[in-house]
Amino acid sequence: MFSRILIANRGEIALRIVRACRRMGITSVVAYSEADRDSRAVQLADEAICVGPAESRRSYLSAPAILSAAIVAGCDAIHPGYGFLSEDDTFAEMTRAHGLTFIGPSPEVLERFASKAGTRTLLAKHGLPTIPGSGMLRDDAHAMAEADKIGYPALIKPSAGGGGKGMRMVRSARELQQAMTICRSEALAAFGDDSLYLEKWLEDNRHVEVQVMVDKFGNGVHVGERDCSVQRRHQKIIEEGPSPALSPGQRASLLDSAVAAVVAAGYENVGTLEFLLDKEGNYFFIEINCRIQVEHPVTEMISGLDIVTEQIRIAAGEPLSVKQSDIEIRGHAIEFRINAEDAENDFQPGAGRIETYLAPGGPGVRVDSHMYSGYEVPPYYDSLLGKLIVWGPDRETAIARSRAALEELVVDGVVTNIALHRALLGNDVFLSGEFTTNLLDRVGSAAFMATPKAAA
Amino acid sequence: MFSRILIANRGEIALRIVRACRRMGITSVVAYSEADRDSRAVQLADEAICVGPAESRRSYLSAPAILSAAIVAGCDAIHPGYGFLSEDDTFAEMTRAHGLTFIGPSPEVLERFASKAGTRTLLAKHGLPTIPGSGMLRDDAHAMAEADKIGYPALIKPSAGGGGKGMRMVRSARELQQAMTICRSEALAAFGDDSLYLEKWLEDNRHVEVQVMVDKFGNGVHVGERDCSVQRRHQKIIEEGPSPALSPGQRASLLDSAVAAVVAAGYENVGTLEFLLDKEGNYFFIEINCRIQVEHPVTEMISGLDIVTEQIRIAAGEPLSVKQSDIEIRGHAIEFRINAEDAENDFQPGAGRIETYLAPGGPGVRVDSHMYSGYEVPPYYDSLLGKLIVWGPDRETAIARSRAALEELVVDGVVTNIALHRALLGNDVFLSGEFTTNLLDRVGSAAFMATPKAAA
Amino acid sequence: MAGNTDERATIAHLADEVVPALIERLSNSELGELEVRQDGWRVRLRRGTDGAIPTVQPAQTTMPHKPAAVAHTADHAPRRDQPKGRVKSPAVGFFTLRDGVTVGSKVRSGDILGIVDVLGVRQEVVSPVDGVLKALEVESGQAVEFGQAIGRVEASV
Amino acid sequence: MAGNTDERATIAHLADEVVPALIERLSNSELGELEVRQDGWRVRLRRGTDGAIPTVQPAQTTMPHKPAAVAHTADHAPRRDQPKGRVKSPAVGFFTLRDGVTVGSKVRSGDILGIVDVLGVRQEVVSPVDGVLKALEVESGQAVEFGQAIGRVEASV
Repeated sequence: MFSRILIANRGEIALRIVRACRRMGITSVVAYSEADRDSRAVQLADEAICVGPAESRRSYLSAPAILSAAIVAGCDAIHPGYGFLSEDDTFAEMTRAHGLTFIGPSPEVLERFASKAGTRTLLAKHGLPTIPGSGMLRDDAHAMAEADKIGYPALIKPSAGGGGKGMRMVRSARELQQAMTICRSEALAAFGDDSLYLEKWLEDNRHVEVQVMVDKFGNGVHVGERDCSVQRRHQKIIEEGPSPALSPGQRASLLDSAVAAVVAAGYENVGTLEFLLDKEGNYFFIEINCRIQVEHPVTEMISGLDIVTEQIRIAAGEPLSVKQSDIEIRGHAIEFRINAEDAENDFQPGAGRIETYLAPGGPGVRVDSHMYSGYEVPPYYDSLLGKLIVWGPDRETAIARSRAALEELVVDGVVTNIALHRALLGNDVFLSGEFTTNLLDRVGSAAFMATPKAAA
Repeated sequence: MFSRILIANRGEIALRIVRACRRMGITSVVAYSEADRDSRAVQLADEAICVGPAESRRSYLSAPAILSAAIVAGCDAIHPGYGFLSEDDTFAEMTRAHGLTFIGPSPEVLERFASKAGTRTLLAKHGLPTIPGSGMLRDDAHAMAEADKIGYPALIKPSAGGGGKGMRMVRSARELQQAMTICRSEALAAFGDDSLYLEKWLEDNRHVEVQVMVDKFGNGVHVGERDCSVQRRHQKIIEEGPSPALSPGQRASLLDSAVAAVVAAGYENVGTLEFLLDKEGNYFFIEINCRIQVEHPVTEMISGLDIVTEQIRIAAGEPLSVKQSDIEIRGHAIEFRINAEDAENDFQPGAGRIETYLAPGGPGVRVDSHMYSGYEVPPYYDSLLGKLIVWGPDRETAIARSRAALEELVVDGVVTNIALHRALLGNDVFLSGEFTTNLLDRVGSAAFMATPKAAA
Repeated sequence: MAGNTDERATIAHLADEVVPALIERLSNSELGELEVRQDGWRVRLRRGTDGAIPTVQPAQTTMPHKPAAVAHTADHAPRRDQPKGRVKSPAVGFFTLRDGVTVGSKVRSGDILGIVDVLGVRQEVVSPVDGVLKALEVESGQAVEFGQAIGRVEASV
Repeated sequence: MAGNTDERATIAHLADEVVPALIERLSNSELGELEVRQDGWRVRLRRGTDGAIPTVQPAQTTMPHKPAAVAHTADHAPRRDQPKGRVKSPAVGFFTLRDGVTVGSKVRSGDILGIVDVLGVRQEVVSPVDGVLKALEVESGQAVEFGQAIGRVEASV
């Protein structure tokens, strides 16, 4: 097992990894930018090392700075968290070349799953139904041709990264042409890479994903699925598990085929297979995330597993601590992303000083957040302030508890989307478990916020 | 179901009950003393009503003030929490006489279980092995005679209340005579009642208790046991479940006989049967607590149940939401009582302003606390600031997570016993699961605190 | 540095806004004794008692009330605004004004102005000073909580 | 009220202790812009930039360090103590002093005083002003983090 892990990330996930290290008796060293000096992860870590200025490109996204910090701090492994360098096969390769372990898939595995089109082909070969899509788009003409093959509506997606940036659904060649330019520039700004591809768009689809864990010995398990259909402009807002949209038979088929396919394709690490689900319950593989995800606590709450410690064990070459038959999904969990953004003002991100932060509590309530009263939210990074995760023996109880927890949560001093979450918990479509990924955008967040609060 | 519940308590348990009310859609009205105006429960409750000055006798212990508040606020039920009026059959009777529901056993049931000697006799008749003990002691001569019958060592215990006040273990008639006066005055000060009784003292015993829930239809279940052997002067410091001291066979026998006996004896409400366990694993019933207990979250973490909402349902005349076969104990949970007391200075209670409060988090970590940064801890009440409860798939993992959580917990501004908890987690006897109730007093807290911190 | 004048403005704001708020927080406490600790220093406030019964500060809360979830003390008016002549409820219950007592009545310290009924037991509401009853904030039949302001007596000079 | 003089003492303590602490907290931030909101008011501090590169304030942290778990900012010396002549590390890596440079050396603004090796890439450590190298806080071969103080140049007048 590792003795010192460099945590090359920030915010709530850096804190989450510090906690995992503490529990495993591993020394944690947080690599931070100058803007994150007063962050909770830096305070809590055993050690901390400043790697650059606020600008991500020169700190969290700088492979040489991160690697140099790891070497200088005497670390034997690097945990990249999510985003930033987490799926960068070149960085993983550099890490290995310097004799350190990248806590994630090996460079070869990352490379094998780097191309989204290639991954679809690979996993289709291993039995997964996949969504029709294109390879990397060379230019607009190529995009047009590919879109004609796939058929409209189609979704433009960036090859690098996720989170909704550089993504647009288009219904015609005209819309495609207009959107390509915007998507390229958004993708370039967000990921430093303007490669795009196309995917068939399913109307009224749901987003369901499967959490898998595969060790270096080819042992693979799934840990149930998460439903991430509550989205705004392709950004997940609420995630829950199990999915209310799957029958037991559909669920078993989805989970079993997902884990079988990735094991057969030689995947290794924790990972998430994302699927679109149509109205009939048919599922189509769209992409794989080769890293820990923001919404992993949903799975932790219903399985009792610690996904981050499992990930560290896998990277250290240990076998999985559980077999599929050991894993039992119990109850229902819902995660609410608490973002510093103004839902009433086109979700403009906010920053500033958290005057008062009071976390909710009680049975089944977990909060993963780097906030504290007096914390300055820097304006340079994403707007995620934390995650409220609520478990209940069933979905109805989880919702009742979530409502109570969201009423109790106080974040004062910066604008947040807490009111949107409260509104969503009063929405009949959400309550019925029939949310589709386009609903929030179609109806508009303002309409949701205006809905009178459901009686408790 | 009730529509408005008056919460006649303070601190973390008032907050816990407010949360239960919110989840059930019941309006919560917190009855508070002037010293608790800025408490978290008062802030969070739907409504709050001042019932008297800081002095408990004129506020939380004043049956007329509490009942008048409930009537004035239009409540249909009163939740007494623990301590204060929670096991007062006269108060329960008054509550019923005014047409309100006491959330606890009926006055008849409270009365039936009010005498500890009587309860031992009653439950022995229904099959529980009980500890030899006396009835109420009339005077010193009576005490001597009873002690001779029982045999030394013996434990002097107050008839009213718990928490170690008025309790002394004596090894001879001489010690008994000396201790009686002290115990009487302690009991009088703490509970307004100086009645004492005697119990046989087992050397190196463990304290194990069974959580039961019995509805008004005579349906009874147990929800596993808790081990509360880490005590200081008969006050629980750490509680955990399941008990490391029981074999599966012993456990099944204990749990089944406990719930069978209370159901047969006509108990109703949630409740806890306390047992002493000798070195051979024999168990002896000592007493029953007819209320929610401080350590109920241990049971919630391993069972997934919400004991407080179950208690409210039972009081409202609803049947239990679960059958015995629905209840599955999963993993291991440990609760640490965080007290404002100076472990290095004979556990002198502290008060004052909490300058900084930072709660730990991550998978399996729950904190039930009314603290917040800036909260003034009033000097008038008990020293419980909150409870850290940590769950893991097994005891070892729960301990590793506890160690990380206790390192992360920050309570600044008042003295606390956090250092003692950290020391206990480095203690070999605790780690081996072989703690007995007298160990901490025998070795001395100072010795535990001096122990070098165990390697993480 | 370009920020210097901005920083001075901040200092002024702090002095004008933050410090008074902190002082208000201190003076608002209804405790007989209040201890504040910060880093190495410690301040202890102790209130004087004017007799056998400690002068607990009266509550301002209308009852039942909905406390603001975020503003911990904002829903309580500053205690220092409460004059000596404030008539307070001695208990939680229903208030009845004594026959003949009205705004404008001349009263003496200790005079019974009304009663609070606590489960049938009558608790007396008394005038704290000699003077004239200037205001009544509660009507007969209304519910009151402990310490609630019932009226105000202007002390005669 | 007997507490009045005590309360004045509290006010004095607040003015002497609390306000400076708050100001220090503000001036300690290394952000280019800092916004403080409290209730209704809002203060914005914006630092000036002296060129193309923003003047990021240097880190004071020895590295690797163990931050104090409770004192959020206490382990960082106030930024305002940092003179213009502070020589800062441009990167995280291993430091090497340039041959011939010692305490007492006369240097000019932009002179290379040493390098920080970042995975074999040499990043220059430069003097921020004309003057005399008065102190070196890091030795050759030692690890440095980004922004770490390497030395101090006293500007020539």
